[in-house]
Amino acid sequence: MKIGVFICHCGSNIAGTVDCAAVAERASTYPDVVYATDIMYACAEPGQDAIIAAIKKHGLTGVVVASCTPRMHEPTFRKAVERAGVNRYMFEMANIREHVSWIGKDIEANTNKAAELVRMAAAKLRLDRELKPKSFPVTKRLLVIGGGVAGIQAALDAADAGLEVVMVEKQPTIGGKMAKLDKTFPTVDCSSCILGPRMVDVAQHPNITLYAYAELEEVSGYVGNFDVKIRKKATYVDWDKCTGCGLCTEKCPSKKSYDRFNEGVGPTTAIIIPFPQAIPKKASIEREYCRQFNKGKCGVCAKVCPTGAVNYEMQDETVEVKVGGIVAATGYDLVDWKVYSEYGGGRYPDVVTSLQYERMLSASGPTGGHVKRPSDGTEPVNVVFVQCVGSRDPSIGRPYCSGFCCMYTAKQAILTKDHIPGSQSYVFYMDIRSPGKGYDEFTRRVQEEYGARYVRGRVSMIYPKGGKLMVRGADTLMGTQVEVEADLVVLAVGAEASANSSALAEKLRISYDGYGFFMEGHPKLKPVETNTAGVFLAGSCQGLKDIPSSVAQGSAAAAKALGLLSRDMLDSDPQIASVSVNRCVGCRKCIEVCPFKAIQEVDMRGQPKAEVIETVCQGCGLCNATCPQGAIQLSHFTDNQILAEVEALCRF
Amino acid sequence: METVCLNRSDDAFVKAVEDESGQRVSRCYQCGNCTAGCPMSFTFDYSVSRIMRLIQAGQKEQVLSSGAVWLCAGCETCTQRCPNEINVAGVMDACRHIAGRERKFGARAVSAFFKAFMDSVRFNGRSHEVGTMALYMLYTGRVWTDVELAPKILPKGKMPLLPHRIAGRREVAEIISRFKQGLSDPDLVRAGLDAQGKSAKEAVS
Amino acid sequence: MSSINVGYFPGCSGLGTSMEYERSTRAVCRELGIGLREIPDWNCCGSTPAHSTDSALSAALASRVFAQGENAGIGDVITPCPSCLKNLRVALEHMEDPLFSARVEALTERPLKMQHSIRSVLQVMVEDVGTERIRGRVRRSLKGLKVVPYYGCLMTRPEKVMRFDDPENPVALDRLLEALGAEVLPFPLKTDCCGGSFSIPSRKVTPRLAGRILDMAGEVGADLVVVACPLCQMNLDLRQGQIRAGGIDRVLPVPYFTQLMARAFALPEADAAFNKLVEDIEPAFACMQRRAADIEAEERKAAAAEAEKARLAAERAAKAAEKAKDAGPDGAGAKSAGAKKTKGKADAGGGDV
Amino acid sequence: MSVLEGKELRIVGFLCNWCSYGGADTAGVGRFTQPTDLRIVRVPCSGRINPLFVMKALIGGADGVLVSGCHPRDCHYAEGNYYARRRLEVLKGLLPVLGIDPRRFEYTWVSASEGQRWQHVVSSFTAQIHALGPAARFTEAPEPARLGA
Repeated sequence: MKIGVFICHCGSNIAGTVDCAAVAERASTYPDVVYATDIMYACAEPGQDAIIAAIKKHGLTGVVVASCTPRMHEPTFRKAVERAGVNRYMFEMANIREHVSWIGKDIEANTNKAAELVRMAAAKLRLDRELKPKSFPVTKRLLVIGGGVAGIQAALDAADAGLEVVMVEKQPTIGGKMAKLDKTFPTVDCSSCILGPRMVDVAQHPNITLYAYAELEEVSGYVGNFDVKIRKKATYVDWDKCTGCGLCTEKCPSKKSYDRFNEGVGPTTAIIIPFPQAIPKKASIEREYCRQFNKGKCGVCAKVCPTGAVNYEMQDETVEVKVGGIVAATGYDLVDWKVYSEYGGGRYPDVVTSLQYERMLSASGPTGGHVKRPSDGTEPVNVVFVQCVGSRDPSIGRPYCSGFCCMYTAKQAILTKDHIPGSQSYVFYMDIRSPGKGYDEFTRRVQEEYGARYVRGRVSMIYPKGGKLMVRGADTLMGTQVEVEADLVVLAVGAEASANSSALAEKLRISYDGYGFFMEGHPKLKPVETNTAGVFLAGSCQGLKDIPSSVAQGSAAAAKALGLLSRDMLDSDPQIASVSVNRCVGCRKCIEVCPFKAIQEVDMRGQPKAEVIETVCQGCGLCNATCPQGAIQLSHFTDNQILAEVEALCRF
Repeated sequence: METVCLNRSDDAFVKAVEDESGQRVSRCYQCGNCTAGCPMSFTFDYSVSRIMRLIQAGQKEQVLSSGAVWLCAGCETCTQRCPNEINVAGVMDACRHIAGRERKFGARAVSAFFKAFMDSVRFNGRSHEVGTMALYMLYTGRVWTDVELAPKILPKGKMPLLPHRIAGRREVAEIISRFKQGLSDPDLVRAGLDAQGKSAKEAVS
Repeated sequence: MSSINVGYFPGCSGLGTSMEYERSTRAVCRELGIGLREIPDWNCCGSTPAHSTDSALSAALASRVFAQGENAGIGDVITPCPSCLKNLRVALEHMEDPLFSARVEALTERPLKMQHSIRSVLQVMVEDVGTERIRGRVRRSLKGLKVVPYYGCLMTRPEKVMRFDDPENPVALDRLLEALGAEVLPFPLKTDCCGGSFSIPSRKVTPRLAGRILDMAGEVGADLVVVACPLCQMNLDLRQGQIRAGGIDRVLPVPYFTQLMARAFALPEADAAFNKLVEDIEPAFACMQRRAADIEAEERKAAAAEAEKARLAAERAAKAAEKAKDAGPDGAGAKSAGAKKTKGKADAGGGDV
Repeated sequence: MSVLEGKELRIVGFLCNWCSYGGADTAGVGRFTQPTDLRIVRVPCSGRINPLFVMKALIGGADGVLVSGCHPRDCHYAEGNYYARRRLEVLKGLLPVLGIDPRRFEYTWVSASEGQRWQHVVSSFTAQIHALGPAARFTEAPEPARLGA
């Protein structure tokens, strides 16, 4: 074998703390290495050209590039060597940036470490074999998890392009958080006017199947061919019969149920249609509030239903679907603000959350769009907005900025003035974060035209006094303590990854960060992909974002999914397991451990033997480590290859 | 107001405050929550968050000569509510320690009261209210402090004129005297520990 | 738990300005079977002046207290005073650091050998004794007394050191006072600072801070403010005259919670020591008794009405059952079971009276 | 030059590609300074790791071996890390029998987002190995083929 080694400077990223020329010099002494050099930017066009030229000039049959992490540029270099006529799997990388130059400043130690990593890579390369991918057919159907604005966008874009789409939404209606908003910034246009038609499109699109009030139960399979189990939760109303007339919700005697859609602003009934524009517009029973379930008698809804749709015996139901790709768009939840006992922790009715305030502002909300104090129903005059409640607060484990609160608070202050012309808003903020088109201008308008008083400081305490709320804060620009007598306090509650997001990530086998947000493939270059092929992200489940960004990501995820599913066949990764029939004794241990059921037993001249189904194997190597005979080997990560790496390291 | 020259930041002072308090002042992002909740803020020359800012900027003189560091009541409201989990009251305490060592007393009455209290403890082993008041009046010349309270409390028999002296009062006085001699100085004690550690190791070998 | 034996650190104010706290604490502990072993020849913890001077000095004074306890074989200590508690607790926390501990020993020259703990009397009452046992001891209920609990700033703070109750909205004292029969009013300023020892050097502090607390207590309709801290008590009670001069007109007695326990347990008056309070508490008790009488009359009326309602329901049910008997056996069974349920409720209501 | 004389010890890491290798990358991107002793062998899944790799490294001259995979329930391949944990726990119990201090081998979980955790893992494991000092060298390293069979 003729190996060429290329040591990348990555500008000064590597060369700053690694003597790249010295590494190349040492590499030239390694077995089978016939050519070694250092190079300014291996991944750039001149770098790739230099590699190709060297392959041709020196007749190289294998290449080692020492540069950044293979998780970044392995595909780039594989394509490059292939262009020079070398099999793309006759290539190895040594990670001398993330694992060497960026984590220490000792040039001697770094140079030595880099050289050793190159030796390991070269030792592994010597045992590499040429591999060829197999192709397999694709299921041209996309699963979208979550029916908020990001999921809706992804579903409609994909469906419009001709893909079949299955949407799963855990609430009884789609629309997500956006459906709860009254208006949107910075245009102050009506949220339901822009979202409503899109929701109707989802319901009516011939390519979209919607499962509302359903959850993802299980995912198996792999890119191109996922097997998905969806659990449709019992609504106790047969949606095929329900016409959404709403008679049941009028007659339901259990009128003190918690109104989830309206964030608990005013009670609702036990059988509900979440809001007038709900999609699907069907009734469902919230079991925990229903008298029929709690007391064993009532049955009013069943009696009044003109179509006989109510069915108290209904059970959860599981649906199985095969899809080729998955878009996760599960959004966010509000931080539990009740941990702030200094803000009353829920004890003071006139301290409300921003989302509750949206419902109060909304004409279709429980107050009919009239802003009233929950305590006594009077119209507030002095309204205090407190920003960063549950954001930028390391003490509760939420050190990040939620990103959209500054903007929606400005919007709510404007709406407050519109609803109550005699009102005065006070906004406590730490920094105004408004980097978006027309955003900063918007936060100026609220102060200059609408007269909202912006106070730079946090609020330390809120307490009731004489029917009012005393707000103790600071104005750090004045350098003083300040106090406001408020009629209503609106907490701009920050957001967090939606509940159970980690459990979903585990089902999808994607990574998530310490807060439960899903990890994108690359923070810059793969914002909607994940490290699991065929699984894409849209909206706030990846990191908090406002409506325009969520919509953009929805479209981006749809584009990525379409790119994948537009092909009839996909190439499988050939770095998979293969069985040496001579060594296999048919013990079935590999079959038992394989998480993908990718190994089957075959009969070979009366002997049972293991056989890998090539397009199903995902290349984890669990079978390889399990096989007592060493008969099943993971290509490209064989026992001998890994031992060669260890040997390259330990022998010296 | 004077121009603050940011190049002239007293980094040694910042480190001294951080060492004394065990807190990282760079964590403060100036949200003002400490000032917002501070009950004593109305008596301060600089609000708490300003003090934190001045420490970050290494403005030693302004911090140590401020009245605020002495007027902090140590109620811990700031510490409790600091989103960055800084023990702000501990930082104020540390500033008082440093100011005291440098004999800077930005609020005379407070430091005089502290001195009167500690002297009472030094004499008797316990604090004695009447004695503390007498010393305080002596140190400040504020002879009429709270004199109108006397007719209310004296008949209740709650203010014994004579102190309860404890048997071990000399021991208490010695603690205070050793402190004044600097025997608890961290560097000195650390050096002592290192020396001990060395001899212990030698003994083993 | 039949009896508790624990070390006791009274704190300097117990010998003077808070002697009523001291007396009532001892009496109540005796009544509840808590054996208090006073630390022999204890010294002052140094309070704010010591920790304002130096952490090691403050800890050294605390350390001598613990060392004195060790001599008598005492490891676990309780104290009524939150300020002492904080100093002693902080000293123990800091001394887990070997360098700090060596600095303290350089001052005391008495290294500690035992494990020590320090808790407040209030903490022992709610955690070890428990409100149920306290309720069981009540002989003269405080029914009709409207109180607000004022915890002060240090009882629950700093949260990481004190590790007791919610730091912003503690409820331990609320539960204890409810167990004594009192009506506990919601009080938003439970943990606001009263100004502490700064009342002496700065005259403007107490009228403003303690004034705000008394003002709020008056506004929510309290008869009195219940405290657990000697410094708070002094600021709110002794200095109420100074505060009133600042424009607050209400007279509010400020007893310690242990004094109210002593009264509810019907201990001798000398134990409750209400005569040591500057603002007279007797008018509040008189008001309580009038209110209690009214409440009881109301309750009797309500109980009678309830019983009457139950009787009528039972009658109706019986009649219905008779009718149903003619109709068929199934319906009768169901109806009479319903009637029985209603009756059972009426019985329970009667038992409460 | 084998190991930087007196400065470094030989530490081998086996990291799964999806979580821990990514975590080490994240640590690098965050410029979280770490000791330079560790050399990382990338494997697709911690379930790919044959305990013999670890033993081969320890017998062959490594002073410490660190294995790191995905958090429980967070495996890219669903359950590889379960098998890894079971196998490696058995191995840890076996090491003393072979005359190897079990503290020379640790097994941990680091996710792709946990750069700081990775920094901590590397630093503390390296400190642990330095505290143990260089491992005694076996006079004759057994052949890989014999072990691998």
